[in-house]
Amino acid sequence: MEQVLLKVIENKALAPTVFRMKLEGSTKAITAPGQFVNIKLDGLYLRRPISVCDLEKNVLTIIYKVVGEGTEQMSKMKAGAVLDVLTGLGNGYDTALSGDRPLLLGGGVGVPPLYLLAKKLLPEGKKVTAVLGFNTKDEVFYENEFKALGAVTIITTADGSYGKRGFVTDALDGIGYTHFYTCGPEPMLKAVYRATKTSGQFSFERRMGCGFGACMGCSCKTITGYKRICKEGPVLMKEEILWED
Amino acid sequence: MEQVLLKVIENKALAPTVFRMKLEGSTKAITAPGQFVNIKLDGLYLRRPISVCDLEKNVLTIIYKVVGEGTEQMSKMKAGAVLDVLTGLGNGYDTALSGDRPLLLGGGVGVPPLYLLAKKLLPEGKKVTAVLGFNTKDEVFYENEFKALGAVTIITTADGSYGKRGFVTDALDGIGYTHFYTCGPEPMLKAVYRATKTSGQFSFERRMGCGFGACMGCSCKTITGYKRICKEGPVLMKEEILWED
Amino acid sequence: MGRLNVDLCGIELDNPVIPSSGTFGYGHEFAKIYDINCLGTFSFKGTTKEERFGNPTPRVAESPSGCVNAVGLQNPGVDKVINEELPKLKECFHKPVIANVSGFSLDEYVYVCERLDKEDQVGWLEVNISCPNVHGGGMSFGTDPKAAALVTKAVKGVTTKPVIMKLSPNVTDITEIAKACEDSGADGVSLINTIMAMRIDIKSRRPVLGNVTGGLSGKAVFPVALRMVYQTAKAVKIPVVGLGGVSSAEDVIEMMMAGASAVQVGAANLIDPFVCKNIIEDLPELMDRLGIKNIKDIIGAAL
Amino acid sequence: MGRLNVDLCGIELDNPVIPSSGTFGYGHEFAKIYDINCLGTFSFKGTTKEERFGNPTPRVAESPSGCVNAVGLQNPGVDKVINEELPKLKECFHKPVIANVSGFSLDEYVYVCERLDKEDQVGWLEVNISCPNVHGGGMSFGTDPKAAALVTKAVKGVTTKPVIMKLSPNVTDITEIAKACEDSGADGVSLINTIMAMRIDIKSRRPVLGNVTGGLSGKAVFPVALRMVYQTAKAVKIPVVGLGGVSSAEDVIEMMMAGASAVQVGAANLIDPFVCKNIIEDLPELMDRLGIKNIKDIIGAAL
Repeated sequence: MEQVLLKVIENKALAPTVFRMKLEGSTKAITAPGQFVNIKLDGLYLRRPISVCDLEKNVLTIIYKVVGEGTEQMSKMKAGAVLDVLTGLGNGYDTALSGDRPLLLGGGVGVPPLYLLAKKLLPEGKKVTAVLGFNTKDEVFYENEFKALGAVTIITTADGSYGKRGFVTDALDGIGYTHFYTCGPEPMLKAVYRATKTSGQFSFERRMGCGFGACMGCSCKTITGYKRICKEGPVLMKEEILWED
Repeated sequence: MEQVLLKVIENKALAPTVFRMKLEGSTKAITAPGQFVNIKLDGLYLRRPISVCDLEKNVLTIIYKVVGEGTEQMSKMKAGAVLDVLTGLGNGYDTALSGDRPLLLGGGVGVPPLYLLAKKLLPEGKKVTAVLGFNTKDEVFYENEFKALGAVTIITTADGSYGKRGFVTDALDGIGYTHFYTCGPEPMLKAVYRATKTSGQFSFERRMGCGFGACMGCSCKTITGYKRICKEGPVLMKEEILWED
Repeated sequence: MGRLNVDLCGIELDNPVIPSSGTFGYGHEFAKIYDINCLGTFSFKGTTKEERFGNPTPRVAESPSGCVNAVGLQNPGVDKVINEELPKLKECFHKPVIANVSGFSLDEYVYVCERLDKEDQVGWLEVNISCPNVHGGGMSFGTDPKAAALVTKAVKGVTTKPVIMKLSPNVTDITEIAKACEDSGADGVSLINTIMAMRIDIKSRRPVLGNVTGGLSGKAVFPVALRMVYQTAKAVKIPVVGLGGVSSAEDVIEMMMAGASAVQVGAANLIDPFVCKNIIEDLPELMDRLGIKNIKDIIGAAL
Repeated sequence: MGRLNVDLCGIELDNPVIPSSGTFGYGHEFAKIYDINCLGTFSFKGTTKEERFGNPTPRVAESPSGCVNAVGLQNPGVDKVINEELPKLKECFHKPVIANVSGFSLDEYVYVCERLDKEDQVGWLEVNISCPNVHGGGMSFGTDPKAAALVTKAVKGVTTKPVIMKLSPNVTDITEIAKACEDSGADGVSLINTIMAMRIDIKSRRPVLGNVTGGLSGKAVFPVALRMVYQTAKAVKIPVVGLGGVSSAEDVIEMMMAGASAVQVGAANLIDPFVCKNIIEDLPELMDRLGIKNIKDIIGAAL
């Protein structure tokens, strides 16, 4: 973990309520895809955790959906604004377990962390398939970015307005994979849990206090004991997950 | 009273901890010299009351000393910043009582409201004498501005480093006046109360809640009953003052 | 019957938004800047038998997301309120007003309520047994169920108007006090009054307030007020008026979902004089977004 | 003997800054980002007899200048704390630590204190009789002077280490509880724990927290905490540890002027992990500006 000041160098809408923000400054604490950053915002007490979508030298990309006061405020920020950010939080995805044909399953703003993951896996010669699910055509983002990386990219929309109709789990037939990585809303994660046949890694979202393991605000029960989503998570192995119903 | 958004068009240091800020926007609620405005600042709950120093068409000038969080924040503001301001607060000075030779007695940041007062009195053909007191040479401001208006301007400094040594009350000998107006720290006001022979008007400073008469936060006792410094004040007639000492 | 209407102890309000006592004077300052008839009603400055100057200044101190005040019930006394303030109010406010009553003895509460009971402009009596800023007065009645019951009974005996007891948050269990008031005939309770607090000036090393301690209000107290409203709404059957840090239409909705039949807005009036007018104007659109047809439908929705 | 030194129940602290229980875990997370030996000491996570998962999530909610939490005393239990956490702590922290103890019965308090009393790393026992977030536990002991006295006596009987009773602000008169603890042999009191509060999600119309209610902490509560520290410092002779919303060197000074012998920093650690280190570094310059030679000189300066 590192506390850094990052400068907004881009903040643009990718979809009606989805924005991409590029932040410039030290990113050295970020060591794995699937990790997140925790952002201090004016007038709000708790920081806002957002997963890392991309990483270049000294530039960090996040993609966020406007869901409340915090993300609302972020969506109005202009280039040049400076943010107090805790970086390199959480365990992140373990790329060593991918096998040669990893499958990436993302839903909505669960898609971004999978982008950095794909970017790590492909250079290792892995054959990456990304199935990205959205509600409707307007909300689709990053299809071309995944394709540009060289991932086989399949888009699903719940209303069938674009790509394959249905959820990501409706697009799995015929896809061979050695391991999977997923991130998205909990109902989708549960569907993925049921639909997948190999081992895999799930990234969870939780309301957090500190984001670095101090407050026990985001604890969950797992087969391997109590874990803090912000610290031993947000990524859990399929085998250790205990669904709270 | 009016609630307006005003744009900072100037914010510069006049002395080590004294700043002048020019604000652009509607000033129509300001009807008398000695009135004040109440400014909302980020991260602070209560507004900060500051007396009006000058008034041109759609431009309002205030002069403030950095004494706490609020004024500290103001001193860092850049041109272009927009402030939520309540304007036209308080009774202000009554220019009708000045007679033909009004005397203005100001101390430190008690000087600014007297500037707008002088600007009102001089065109009426009044012979205005302004005695402006400061602690030391570095802190002196607006001497030339008062002179430029045509007021006989005498500066005093407590340490004698500039102008006449001592307090404003040490500079009264030989000055003939028909009425006086004063603003400054309470010890100075008390000295003026004792040293003056005519009737006069005192402008008081108080910690305020609302600034427009709703909360009774700044009440004081006077010979003519209880008054709210923010509403029936900040200007009180010499004859009604009851010093709480 | 508009979608904002609510009932407060048998009197219909056009909307649930009520400036709270001590933040709205007797209405005049605000009537000068907007038509205060847009309000559900308002609760006027706490009134005692005799005129009071209140506490020494400073009476107000800044604090994070709020302020600490110790005004100490400055008011002109019930005679002047009846003979001067109410007639002046009649010209700018044409709805029943809430008369906020304070006292230092049972007799004083009774006397002031008896006087105000005869005023047609007065719709409700809000009896303040929770002022933290007057010694030996106010709060002592509000921190003991027996004393609260005594005041309630005595006041109910001299008025036919609905009596709303204003409760203190500075207690171990506010539901005990609320139940005591209910059992003694109170028509409603309003809560919370300010939370006892203080600030010290680290330069002078002295308390900031002339009264040393004061009451915290403003957004800072909202979650505490909400919790007490929620607990009280579960414990009593009479209407609960929710207040404490309410500053937006969202806060009003949240307070009502916690069980408030109407909502008072306090400190926010002091920093944004138009806040109540703005909240009332913001409510319909917010209700649309939240799928709320009539605001009374959400009272206690989270219970 | 530096100018920041203070005495806490007979043990000298290099400075009065103490991360409070529940915001600093068992120290490891912070030891990774700075040398926590710069602290006066810290109070570790509230420890019970058995391991506890605590309350259902969500456990934290945003509020103006603060947050509402209902973690519910998640901890590994006293055995694991002694066998795993304390040995790990020894590697990164070389000062006596405050052992924070919670319980659901008198016996549990006694058992846990007895176990921790034998640990050399433990300098003080901070007995939490004020947790608002566990049912039938914690707070019930802290809202009744007799129960508080009982716990104090029982705990004092099984330890030779200084016992600091952590008090709840959710009471009518905190000085009564503090005096009961003092009379029963407590070596100090720490206050305030969180103020019971809640939030409701107006979209779902349900309480935000899995536990429905939680405890408010953060800057918002500072003026309330300061008032209670001031009242308590006037009422008892034993040291008072002040906490509640402390977030800066200025807050530490204000708290000590109100009568605190040492100051705990809580919620601020969660949003600014370096806050305690920064406060300790800021204190000397602030003291120079305020003309304070030794920080212990200002304890109770405003009383």
